[in-house]
Amino acid sequence: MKVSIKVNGTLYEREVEPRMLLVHFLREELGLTGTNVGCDTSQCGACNVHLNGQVVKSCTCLAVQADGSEVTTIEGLKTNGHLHPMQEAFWEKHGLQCGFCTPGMIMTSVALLQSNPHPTDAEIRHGLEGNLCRCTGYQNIVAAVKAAAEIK
Amino acid sequence: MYPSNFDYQRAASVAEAIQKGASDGAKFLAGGHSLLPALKLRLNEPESLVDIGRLDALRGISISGSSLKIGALSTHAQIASSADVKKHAPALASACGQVGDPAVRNRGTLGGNLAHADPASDPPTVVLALGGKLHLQGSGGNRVVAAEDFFLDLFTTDLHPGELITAVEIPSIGQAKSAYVKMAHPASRYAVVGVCVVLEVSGGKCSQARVAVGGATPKATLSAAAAKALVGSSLDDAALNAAANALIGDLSDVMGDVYAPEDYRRAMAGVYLKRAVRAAMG
Amino acid sequence: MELTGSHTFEADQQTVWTLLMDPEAIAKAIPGVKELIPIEGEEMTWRAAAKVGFAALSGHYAGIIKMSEVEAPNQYRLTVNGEGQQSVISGTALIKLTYHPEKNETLVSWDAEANISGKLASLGQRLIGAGANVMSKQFFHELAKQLPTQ
Amino acid sequence: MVAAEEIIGSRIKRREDPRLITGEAKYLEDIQLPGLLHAAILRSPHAHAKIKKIDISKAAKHPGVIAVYTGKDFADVNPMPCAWQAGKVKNNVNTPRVLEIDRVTFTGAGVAVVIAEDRYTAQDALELIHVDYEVLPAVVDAEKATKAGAPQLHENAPSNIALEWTCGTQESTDRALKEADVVVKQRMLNQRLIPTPMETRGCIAQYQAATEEWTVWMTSQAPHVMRLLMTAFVFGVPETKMRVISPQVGGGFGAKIFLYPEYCLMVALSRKIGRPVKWMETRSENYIATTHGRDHITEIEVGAKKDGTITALKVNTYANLGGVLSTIAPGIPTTLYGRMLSGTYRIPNIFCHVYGVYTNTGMVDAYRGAGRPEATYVIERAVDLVAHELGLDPVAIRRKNFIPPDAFPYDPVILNGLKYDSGEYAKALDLALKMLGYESFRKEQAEARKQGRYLGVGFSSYVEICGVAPSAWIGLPGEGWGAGLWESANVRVHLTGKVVVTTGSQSHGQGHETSVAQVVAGELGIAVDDVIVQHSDTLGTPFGYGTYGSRSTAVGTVAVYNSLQKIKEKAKLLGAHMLEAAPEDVVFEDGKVFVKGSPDQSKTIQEIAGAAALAYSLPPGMEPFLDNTSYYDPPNCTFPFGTHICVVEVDKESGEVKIKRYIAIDDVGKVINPMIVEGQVHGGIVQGVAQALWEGAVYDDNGQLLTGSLMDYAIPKADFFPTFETDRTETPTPVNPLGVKGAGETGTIASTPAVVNAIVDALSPFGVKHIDMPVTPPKIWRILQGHGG
Repeated sequence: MKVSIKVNGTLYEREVEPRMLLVHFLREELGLTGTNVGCDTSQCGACNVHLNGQVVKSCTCLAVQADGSEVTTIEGLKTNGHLHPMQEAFWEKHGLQCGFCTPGMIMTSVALLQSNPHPTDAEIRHGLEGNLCRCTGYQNIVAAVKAAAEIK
Repeated sequence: MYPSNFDYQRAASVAEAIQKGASDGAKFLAGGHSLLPALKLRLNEPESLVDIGRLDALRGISISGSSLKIGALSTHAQIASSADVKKHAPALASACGQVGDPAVRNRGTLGGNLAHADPASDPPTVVLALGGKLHLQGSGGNRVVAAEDFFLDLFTTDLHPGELITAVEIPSIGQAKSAYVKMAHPASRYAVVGVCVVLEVSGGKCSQARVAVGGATPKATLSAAAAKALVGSSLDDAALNAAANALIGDLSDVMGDVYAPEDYRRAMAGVYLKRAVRAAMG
Repeated sequence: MELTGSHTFEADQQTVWTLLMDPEAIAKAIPGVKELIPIEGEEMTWRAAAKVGFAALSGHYAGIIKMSEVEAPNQYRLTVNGEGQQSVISGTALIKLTYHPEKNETLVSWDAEANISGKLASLGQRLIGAGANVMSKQFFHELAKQLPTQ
Repeated sequence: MVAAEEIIGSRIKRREDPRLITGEAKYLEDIQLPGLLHAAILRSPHAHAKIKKIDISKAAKHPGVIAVYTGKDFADVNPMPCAWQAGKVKNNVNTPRVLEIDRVTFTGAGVAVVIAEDRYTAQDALELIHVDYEVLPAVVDAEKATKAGAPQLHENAPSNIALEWTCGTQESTDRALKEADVVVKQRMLNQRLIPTPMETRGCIAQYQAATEEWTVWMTSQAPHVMRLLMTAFVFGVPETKMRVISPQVGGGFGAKIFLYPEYCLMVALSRKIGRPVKWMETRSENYIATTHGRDHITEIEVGAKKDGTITALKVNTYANLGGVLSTIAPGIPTTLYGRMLSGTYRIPNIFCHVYGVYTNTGMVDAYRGAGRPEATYVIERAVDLVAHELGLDPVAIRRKNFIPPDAFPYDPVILNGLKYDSGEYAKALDLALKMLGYESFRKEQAEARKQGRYLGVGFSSYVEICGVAPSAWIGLPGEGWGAGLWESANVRVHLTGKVVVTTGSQSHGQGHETSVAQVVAGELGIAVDDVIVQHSDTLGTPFGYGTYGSRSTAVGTVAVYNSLQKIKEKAKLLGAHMLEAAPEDVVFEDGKVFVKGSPDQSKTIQEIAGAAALAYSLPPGMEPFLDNTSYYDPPNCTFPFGTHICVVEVDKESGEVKIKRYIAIDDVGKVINPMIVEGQVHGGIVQGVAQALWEGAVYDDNGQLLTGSLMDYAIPKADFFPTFETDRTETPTPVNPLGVKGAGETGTIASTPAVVNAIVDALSPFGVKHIDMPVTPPKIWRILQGHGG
């Protein structure tokens, strides 16, 4: 089936099997490998991207469902070559170690601040309930989201 | 992580969806947050999927008379943040805000959730407690089914093959108090036990009550006995304990699993009933 | 996993017994099974292929159904072994009939031991117990629908 | 810019982060090669079975399928090696094959493989393979497996015992127990955990027929060791025929140390098919086929005097090792567990007896902490049990038994000759108590109890062993390790003054590219940005044993440091030559060589590097270039320590536990980058607390893993925790010149008993003395039902 999906501002048209997951479309059809897959039960959030401005699990959406939509991945977060404030904050606050959960974590965090620009620690922790990190113990991720909120 | 092959059809109208959905081996696809996880694990291998995700007729949250009408494709996030839902069915807004996680709530739909009838999911319990009605449309026409008649058993509903939920009608709670509280499983966040209460209080006494429990039993269940124990009381500790005991006695077929055995779930239904009443009364 | 339950059939014991021993009726009562094909050289043993659909789960299973320990018209053992979706489902149930003449009802009770292995076991833990109970109830419910109309 | 002398010890932002926060990093899954094929592995649904027949005919004919193989096709490939066996005792070794041939001993063992043009197709074909099994009875409990009548897994392991090992002295311990004023006995379980790095495992193998050489990309914590094991032990080819690359690795926690059958399968397939083949594990595969950790059943007896002095500890442990042995499985419950049972205490008599047992479960091997968390749990629970028995305060009993600072180096005897390097245990405890406000907490606790609220505090004063070495200890006197344990580094200062470091250790989240660069920059007096740290590729890095056991800083970075000293020496010689001064008159400071007292006339390291590279004028006999390779084999291990305190509130009605405060004081010796150390501590705490409260692999009696996904296995989420309160004491180790001890596992080792001790403290009014982990609400609820709760 033919789909056309705008990813990070560029419109892509591809012929795909209906069963292809959006995350495989991004990774394998478009070579955008920043979005990672960490589980197969839709729990870990490593694959989170923005679909029409909302954070979604790209492993729990078929590419054909996203036909005609706009997707932003971690690769599309920079503007004019500058890191997004959330990327800066994760770097500054040591909000990552192995980095595997980080793209999904950052995409969720960006969406979190869009709906709640000045969250408390508890709101940040709650807002990240769908993103698993096995390295950081979350503390520096919370600090990073808080720092990004202050930059904005 | 790699679903098996299926035919995919995108329905352009409700009528087309119903016609395509009636074929053998077809499944409806709305937000996909109940279906796709099973598809990825190849624990579900449907022959065809009928995508109803673009049917605008199934969207929107509106008020007609003293009822809310929530289009089946409304996402959990839309319901959780809707001012109308927060006003007329705050427990539903709260429950939808507790489904899965933010990304799940952005895609998962109320209609899909209710059709799936997972006993541990949050919305069925609340829709049941609020006296919701499901608007269904199928090849045999339209019908309206009360939530208490809709959920038949574990993952089993009154939906006929090819029949769709088009909307969910929820009577406004008006001046009544309500709350939904749950004990979330630490891994899945599904309800180990979830309790919703709707209470009418006048002159310091509870005049009417509805109590529904999810998570503990194969389907979300109303407890008349627990409600009866609350009615007429001033919702003091003694009344709450009586209601908790009534609820515990009222539950049959309580489920157990590796995490929470049957007797624990049963006891927690009582504990969470008390918490729900206290939360409702603020 | 232990499964016990019972179902009341509104019929006399012989009628229910005949039904319970009828492979065609059993095939119809298992969702997705079209027919049971006897296995040559083995007594009361059938091969079945099913498209099983339950809740969010559905898939193709192939299996063998066997009856043994037959004590007509009071009890027999039903053994099922099925595999599909990188999973194996095996179970054995002792099925007993008790007639209640005052109501002309026959109580069929089962005491089963079921094992589920592979993908279903490791991914479906939360629902296996409850699901198996519901499916066994549904089986007898479907079977009861096939009682000759009185 | 941070001044040179301050670089070591500074919070420098990680240099690996830009590629990670932008999605540009290349993990294994991201690597594409021309002609790449995809493999999917069929795994046994049975825990114990004979393979009678495998029918691959339908799968082989499926469109898009290149080939289908079973174990018989690889009968000539050796089984995986077991590289660390229990010392001085007989090990009844059984290890996995690339695909099992006639028998499986755990659910998830590989029995067939499909190779296809894409992964969807490979999965399609997997469902078309039919395996005829004869199912055998299974056993999953390590203690039951050793009893008469249990199903037998392997012919060479009677009673399913892989090894029986002891340390300490039985006779003196029994005598001391007999003479003790009190003896407390307790059975305790250290449940099985699933490591769950966020990236699962994977491998790509490419074979070049013309040269008979492989390039293998794999998610490994130890690429050099993988190459050695695969070539020399599994395939019997020269080590030089293989290059192993660990690309960006998404966490390991031990589970990515080992040589797994799937990796060797890809190596074999790439040769058979002549095209590169990739296998990437799904999460559900990861849960059944990647190693698990812990899984001990332990009985302890601890003896003490009335004043709380502990006189004896006797430990009997059944360690579940799974259906077959993973690479270093026997070493974990022996050397790394039994030998650490003295904890931070002077215990004159210790005896530990370990059975390593085969059961029909997944393989068990090192998981973050590896043996030390189990030992720390035993001793820290034991101390609390004695305190409870004698009515003593848990803090007082710890103080009473601590090894005092003047006793170091301290020989706990059971360490087989090694000594604890340095420690100030009371200092860490005092700092933690001050942060807690112990006295006011006890008042608050008493007040709360009157209102029916149950608060509890738990302590854990731990010591662990890091930088496992020296080779002469681990190798010769019978610790059973089949290799040395030194590390290596090469430092090259290029003509432009930029420095390239290559190291045999491997980073998968620990930030070596930053911390190692800090050491280089600090020592050479150059900018951190002028240093590049390369690792994880056997081509171009010197041999190393890999990254685990918190050894990369304590061993690997010391090798870098040693190379830097040699480079500085050479720079001084050349600098003196350039300054026309006598070598003994010059010094190297802040990146410059100058005559003592005349810093104005100097040669910078960059100038000297340039001169060394150009070699126009070198002192007689000097080779060109500033380049040095060092191999560092430490004289001893290092022993980080500290005190963790957890405060909980337990809901009496539901058994729910809320962590109210978590305080961690760690002493990891000198710190190179505090930010990185804090990150390691946070992450470690979360994994340890998770064991105490949520995580646990559960098998049913038939050997089916019931917690086979993130739906059932509870990896903690951000909102499970409060903000941790952390601080450090700093007691440098005399073992290495950097004074560093290691920080990767302290949090995990310390935290588990702190949480359980806190819950037991909260429930002490109900007479509760012990609860097994994970302490879930249903478990507490059930205990309270029986205790008048």
